Amino acid sequence: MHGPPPLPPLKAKDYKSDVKPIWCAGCGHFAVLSAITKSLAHLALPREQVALVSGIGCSSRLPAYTHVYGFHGIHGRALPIATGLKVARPDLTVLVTGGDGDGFSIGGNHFMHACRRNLDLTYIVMDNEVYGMTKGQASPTTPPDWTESKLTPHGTGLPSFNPAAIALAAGAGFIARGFSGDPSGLTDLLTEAIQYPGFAFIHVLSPCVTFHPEQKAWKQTVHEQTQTTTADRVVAAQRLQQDDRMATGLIFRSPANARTEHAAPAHPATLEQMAARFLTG
Amino acid sequence: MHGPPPLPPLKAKDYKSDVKPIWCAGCGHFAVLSAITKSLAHLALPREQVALVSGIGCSSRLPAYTHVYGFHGIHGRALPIATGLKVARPDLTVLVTGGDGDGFSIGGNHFMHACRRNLDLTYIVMDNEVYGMTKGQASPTTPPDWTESKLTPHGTGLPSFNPAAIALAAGAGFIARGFSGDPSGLTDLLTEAIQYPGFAFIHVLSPCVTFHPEQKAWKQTVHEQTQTTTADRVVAAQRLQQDDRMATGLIFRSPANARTEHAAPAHPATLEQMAARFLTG
Amino acid sequence: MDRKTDLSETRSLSVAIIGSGGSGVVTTGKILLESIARFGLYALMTRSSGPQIRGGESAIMLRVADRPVASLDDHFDLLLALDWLNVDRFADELPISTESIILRDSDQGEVPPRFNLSPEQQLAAPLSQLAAESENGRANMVGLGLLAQLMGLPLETVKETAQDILKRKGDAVLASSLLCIEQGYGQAPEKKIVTPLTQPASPTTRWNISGNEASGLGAVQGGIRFVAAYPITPASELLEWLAPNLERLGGGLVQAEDELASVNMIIGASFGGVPSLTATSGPGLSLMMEGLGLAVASETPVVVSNVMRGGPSTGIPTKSEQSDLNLALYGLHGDAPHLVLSALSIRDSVFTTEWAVKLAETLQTVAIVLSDQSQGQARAVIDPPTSPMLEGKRKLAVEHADYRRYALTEDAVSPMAIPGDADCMYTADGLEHNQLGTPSATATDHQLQLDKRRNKLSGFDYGDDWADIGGEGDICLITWGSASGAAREAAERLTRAGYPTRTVAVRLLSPLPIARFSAAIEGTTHQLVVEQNHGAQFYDYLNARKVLPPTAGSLARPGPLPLRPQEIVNHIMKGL
Amino acid sequence: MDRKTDLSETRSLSVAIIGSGGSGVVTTGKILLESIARFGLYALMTRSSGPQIRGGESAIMLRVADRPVASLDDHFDLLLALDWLNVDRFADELPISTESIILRDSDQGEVPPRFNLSPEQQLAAPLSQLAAESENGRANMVGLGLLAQLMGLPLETVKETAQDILKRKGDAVLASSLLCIEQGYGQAPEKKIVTPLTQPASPTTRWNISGNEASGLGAVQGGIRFVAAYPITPASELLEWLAPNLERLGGGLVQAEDELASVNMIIGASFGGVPSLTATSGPGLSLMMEGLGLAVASETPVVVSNVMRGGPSTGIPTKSEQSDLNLALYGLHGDAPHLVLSALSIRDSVFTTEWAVKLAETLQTVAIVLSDQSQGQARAVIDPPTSPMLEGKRKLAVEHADYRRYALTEDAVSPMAIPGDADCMYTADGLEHNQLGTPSATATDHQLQLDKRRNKLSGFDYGDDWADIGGEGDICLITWGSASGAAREAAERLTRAGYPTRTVAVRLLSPLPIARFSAAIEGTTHQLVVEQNHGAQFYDYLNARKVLPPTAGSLARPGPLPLRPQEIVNHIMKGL
Ligand SMILES: Cc1ncc(C[n+]2csc(CCOP(=O)(O)OP(=O)(O)O)c2C)c(N)n1
Ligand SMILES: Cc1ncc(C[n+]2csc(CCOP(=O)(O)OP(=O)(O)O)c2C)c(N)n1
Ligand code: SF4
Ligand code: SF4
Ligand SMILES: [Mg+2]
Ligand SMILES: [Mg+2]
Repeated sequence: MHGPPPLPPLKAKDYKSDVKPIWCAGCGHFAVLSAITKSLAHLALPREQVALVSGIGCSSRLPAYTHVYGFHGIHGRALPIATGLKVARPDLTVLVTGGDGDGFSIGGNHFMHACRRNLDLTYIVMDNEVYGMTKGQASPTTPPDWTESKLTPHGTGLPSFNPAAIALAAGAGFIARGFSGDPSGLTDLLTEAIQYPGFAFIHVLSPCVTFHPEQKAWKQTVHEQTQTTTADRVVAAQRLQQDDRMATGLIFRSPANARTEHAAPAHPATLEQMAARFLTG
Repeated sequence: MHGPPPLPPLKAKDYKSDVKPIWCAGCGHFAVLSAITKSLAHLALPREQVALVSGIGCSSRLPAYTHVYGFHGIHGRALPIATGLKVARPDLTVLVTGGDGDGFSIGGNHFMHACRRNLDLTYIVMDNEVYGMTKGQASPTTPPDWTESKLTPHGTGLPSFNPAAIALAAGAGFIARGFSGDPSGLTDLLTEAIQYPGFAFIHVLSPCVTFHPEQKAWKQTVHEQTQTTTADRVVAAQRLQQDDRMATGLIFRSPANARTEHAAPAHPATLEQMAARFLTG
Repeated sequence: MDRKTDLSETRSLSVAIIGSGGSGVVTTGKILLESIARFGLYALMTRSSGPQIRGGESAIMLRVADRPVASLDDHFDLLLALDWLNVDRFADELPISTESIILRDSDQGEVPPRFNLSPEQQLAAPLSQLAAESENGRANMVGLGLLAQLMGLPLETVKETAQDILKRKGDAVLASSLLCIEQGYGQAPEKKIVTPLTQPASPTTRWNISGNEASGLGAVQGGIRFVAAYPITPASELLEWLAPNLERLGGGLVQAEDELASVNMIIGASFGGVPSLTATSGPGLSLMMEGLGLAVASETPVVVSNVMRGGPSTGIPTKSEQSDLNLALYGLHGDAPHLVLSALSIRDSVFTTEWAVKLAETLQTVAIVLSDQSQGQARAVIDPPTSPMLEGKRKLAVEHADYRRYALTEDAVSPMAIPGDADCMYTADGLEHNQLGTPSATATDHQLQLDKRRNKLSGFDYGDDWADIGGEGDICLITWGSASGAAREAAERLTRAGYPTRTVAVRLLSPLPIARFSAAIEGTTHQLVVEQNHGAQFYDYLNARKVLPPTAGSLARPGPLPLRPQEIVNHIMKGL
Repeated sequence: MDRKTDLSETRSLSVAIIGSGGSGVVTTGKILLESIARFGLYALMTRSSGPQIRGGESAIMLRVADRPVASLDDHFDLLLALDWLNVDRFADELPISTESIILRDSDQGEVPPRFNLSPEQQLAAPLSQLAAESENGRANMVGLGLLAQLMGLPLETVKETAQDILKRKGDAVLASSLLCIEQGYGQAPEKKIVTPLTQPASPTTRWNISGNEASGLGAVQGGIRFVAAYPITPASELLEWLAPNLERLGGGLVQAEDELASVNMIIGASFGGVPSLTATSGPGLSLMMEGLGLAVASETPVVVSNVMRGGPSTGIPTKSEQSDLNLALYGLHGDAPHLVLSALSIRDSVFTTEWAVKLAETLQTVAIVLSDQSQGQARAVIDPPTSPMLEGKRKLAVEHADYRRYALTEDAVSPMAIPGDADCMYTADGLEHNQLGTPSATATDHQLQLDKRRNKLSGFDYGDDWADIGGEGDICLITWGSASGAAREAAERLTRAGYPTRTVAVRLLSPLPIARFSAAIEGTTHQLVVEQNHGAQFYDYLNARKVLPPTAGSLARPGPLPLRPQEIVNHIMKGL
């Protein structure tokens, strides 16, 4: 039998849309966009089988710049949207993107519960330690002594939120850290995360050159993690308490499998049978 | 000089109101109410200087049963109410009570951020691993294989939420576990928590005899922790990953001090001075 | 005016049973209701309980008739008190007339003076004593037998029903229960104290269903296969019905961490092509409004079943009120047109919920269905419900070249692509966008998309299902939701008393079909808007829509007590 | 009708400046605005920018007059283009007439054809070339000098202003800026292209303030000492002003994790006795509704300043619209009466916010103040604002025996105890309660407390501040919020054209003082409700309140473009 000739494999650019990003020149989010499209191309995922869900923020604009299905939702609710989508459509590869404000401040509860729910989602947070979109306020990951925002003129005075430690405590099975300044490392992490059969969290250091110009120095300070990936929650918990939050790599990977929200029904019924149960007598 | 004769010291019952609890006979929350009033009496706190804030749930009904200031708020928002109150009125002793649903499900984000914000609050969660008030649905702490709720007829299938581990990862400085079946131990923990100058989280195992009658057996399974309190986050993180969630005692206590939201202004100004800044020229 | 003389409508019998927690009030009611159904009559049964979670007192109120019952009556004919614990809490809900009879257990003390009954209205029976005669015997079963006898239900029917309902309790319990029923049945007083029920000549098929179950059935019949929700009174039973039934249909329910999550989960699932719903009550609906705005703006169909309770804030969670109307109509920021429907009865909860799902899918928008505690948690014996004619499927993307998700079309509904379709990738967005879905802040795109989102709803032909209209006359009762039952009965009473009255019970609240509404009230000279809330929310809404004559009146009364027909009749008569 | 002939009102001059990111548009505008203020005139300056966070293009629009300016004009007289990057994005916002003049940098290409200008309307000046002559010289400063010259502003005033504003940039930058200004100033074209501004005889005290700053000042003047909030465009500057200023007053601001937290934090602080406020925009307000219901039910005073943007959903965050009115009025579940106010101008933001705080405190309820992007993020040179007369303090508990937090009193406001008061311990509750605050589900308590919460608002005498009413005539423009400026100007034009027109700009939207409203529109024969949204939300609301004659018309137009006076004039003229 002769079918149509096989299509040429998709390249990374085939996963990009022609919408021009609103991002500032030099923004870390550009490299994350590239890494995502590279990873999708590498995995040769059919574009129509991929969905990218996001919240609101500079980082959350990402879906519109891709050529897969996308949902640019509301601030902080990307994970619930993705959860509903994945439960309803387990056949899709669902990626979730957003920022540190979106994911750890307003969206913090969903972050914890998504880790716990362990659906097969890949959650990519572009952490720039600031609310970029709203012009530079402190986020949960902002260092305590950052005084550039008029809302917190003396700094927040609060220890930075530790996303990886929270993810672990909440039960995530795949926890990694990437850096937009290392796009090929990030692409590899993403590829592994997408393949991981469960909730995969990737904390991506992605500088905001506009409100945190000093983050350009991350090029120097970010480094690969010295320890190898652990599968032991106790070890991971201990390490994450000592973590400098600048070490990239796959921190924790549990062999646990993803939960499937609903399998084939054990007791299928038709609508008529359902209605008949209300008959009297 | 002769003042009025000193008032007799307040007893625990003086901190109780005469509103009759709606709780089921045998509910664990009764003992928590007693422990709180005992602890307040022990600390001889003036009643009018104490405020008890709660959300919604059986456990959250507690404030009305006390004779201090109280705020029975809305589901999941006790901590924000308490946060506003404490920042505005640092002179008050502010206690927050609620359930596992209120605190870890709908209120989970505030829980994390309150731990991080480290105001001088005492947060008492009465964990019965169920939504009592709404007649028995699974909460985040419900065991994965509990099939009594029609909403999750096969059990949630999810690992139980580990509140103490989350509190630690989120930055809490005081983490303890109490048991309503051990009211005197609980009273001691509460007393120490109230005195702790920062955010103190007490996870109280408090059986729901109606929807979890098997929790009556906690009398047998709950035990004192075998290790002594640690002040080391790394040690605590490790222990909490191995924790059986039945061990009572003060798990972690950091020497860190509470944050004061705002001290005396460095540059005081009057309203007139403020207005004058808008003058042109 | 006394209805018994002027408006007599005596073909119904109202019975209440009260008792403390554990006295078995609810089981008794359940058996009684099903017995009545098997006997061939219709009935409505509501339930009330105290603030305790368990072990508190409770009451059931039941009204039987030879035609569908949509509202409680003004008074009880018969009240069975298993005991008097905290009866004060219920007294308001148990209106007693000079013809009411109270039956009490002789071991449980006198009828409290607050009922103010004449001696002839009081009857004592040795319920506990008789129960004690059989092992495991229970006074409620003796009471059930006695009630059944008084009401004229055949002993066999009650026993068979009890057998079916109690069989899972084991043989011993069952046997002693049947014995107790028999004993109670034998306790008939000398003279008939109420007119016994008569069996209809040819009993037809009946359903025994609660309003929440009916909403659940309507949802799955409409095509709902995914539900995400967070428990809340009085909507939880709707979810409890849906969870196993969705599973049987190959769908599923996720218990979310909160309502912010649940509403966004259903948006995600619907984006994935699966019709989706959530159920909640006031506090939860408040939390969902931002998400619903996203569904409106991104044109993702979703349905919310909101089972109302007393408000504001936590309010009175276990009691009914129709006070979330404002929120449902207006509670989204920006200009966000969407559908709001109201279920007009327990039976109508099937139809309306099914219709809401189909409309939401057809119009790619949000539909909020308002029900309330008084019908959600009540049960009724009804005729089998009907279904709307609308096919109610989404318009899917078909022409693929140059796919525009938010294309301007004649009916303003744009073909929707579902992930998996290789030619139509797009990004759904809550930012204002152009036809492609790309964010746009231009005045033109904003105006076009605002127009589109409005026009697809306002231009649709909803047909005649927008309201249930009955009766002819000068007087017109305009109502919605659960208030419709009492209004319809009031209209009948008025009509019988020589004041012909029409009822317009509005199912489609928004967008209100203006021309049809005007036609429906045309020719009436006195209009009264009837609703159960404090702020006259529906009345204000109708005025906002400019469909009421300036003389139209408002009868708005908050919960927790149900609206009763005579209250409406009296209000009308006062105004005449 | 051409306003220049029929309705001429030419005492104002409208100037726009556009350019790409980094071209210095905003700084230029800032110096120009303050120069005008020092010259003794009034002005309004709005700002627009593209979707980019930084580096995108931006525009400022400025209108100068010898009396307060509350609205942009219909066209620009003078437009200075530093370059043409993405000018299409702004073109809609830059209406050009046959009399408009465009000034361009000769190095930056021709005026794009879409402006469709005659050659005489175009002027080129060598801005970049002149700038290049001095080290660090910048074209925008040359442009500023040129503009100042054309507008008739004294060089010295502009230079002094520039000095004050640029001094923190260092001496070098400052010196070259001043040089550039001078060079631009010397580039006067042969003939006068606009009528130069004239300096008033005796310039009086003026303020230069943005709407968001004005709201902040009003808040602290009203007594606000605690704020919790979550950043959101276009409300963030309000918070940024409040944070340091609250601190100076001994209060504080907490940046919350989300809006659910922020609204509940202010409830807690207010319960503690400290007047509290949050600020947000549509999406945030949606999330706050459940918390606001708690404040209503527990009678805890709080204020929300909602700075509206384009909706629905995320909508158009950087552009203005008046479309959150429905949500503000109706967005709470249950019957939850509360206050809704609108700030009628930048200047009025001080008064209205202060009044809102005082009313919320006096009435122990929620006050939502609606402002919007067009006034929040705009700046104006204004007369010093005024303050409401109301003292605006909470009624505190004084008689201590048998304290009842929710006591029924004559004015329905109950004395509130503040923690620390040893005789008045109580528990605030969002559950329905009796006078003591103990949860109660009885019909009586519910009715009494619902009545109380309504009556305390409806029975209060709000005095004459409920609206700004101006003019006499047959025609009446009824409006609210930022639309008031354009409406007032339209009324003046109509009046001058021989169609005397009144304006009623409503400050207190809810509860609407019905009798006063009726008196305000009495005697007018044509009413038009003017607002900037798609759904005619205010018009519907007034109809719901039954205060409009059936013939009243609606002019409702969504954002993002500002309402302009002539649009309103034309609408009226068409209908006459
Ligand atoms: C409910 C709601 N609150 C606030 C906002 C305003 N807002 C938009 S994006 C954002 C923060 C974005 O920060 P982050 O998620 O870190 O993304 P970044 O821009 O830094 O990439 C905020 C607060 C909003 N859109 N919705
Ligand atoms: C916004 C909102 N959603 C849901 C509810 C319903 N509700 C009331 S209490 C409760 C759970 C209570 O569980 P928990 O906090 O564990 O307290 P418990 O009753 O077990 O002591 C829920 C879901 C509500 N009141 N408000
Ligand atoms: S503001 Fe920061 S995060 Fe946003 S686009 Fe610019 S550099 Fe990136
Ligand atoms: S339902 Fe459970 S938690 Fe609630 S009062 Fe009863 S025993 Fe306690
Ligand atoms: Mg960020
Ligand atoms: Mg619980």
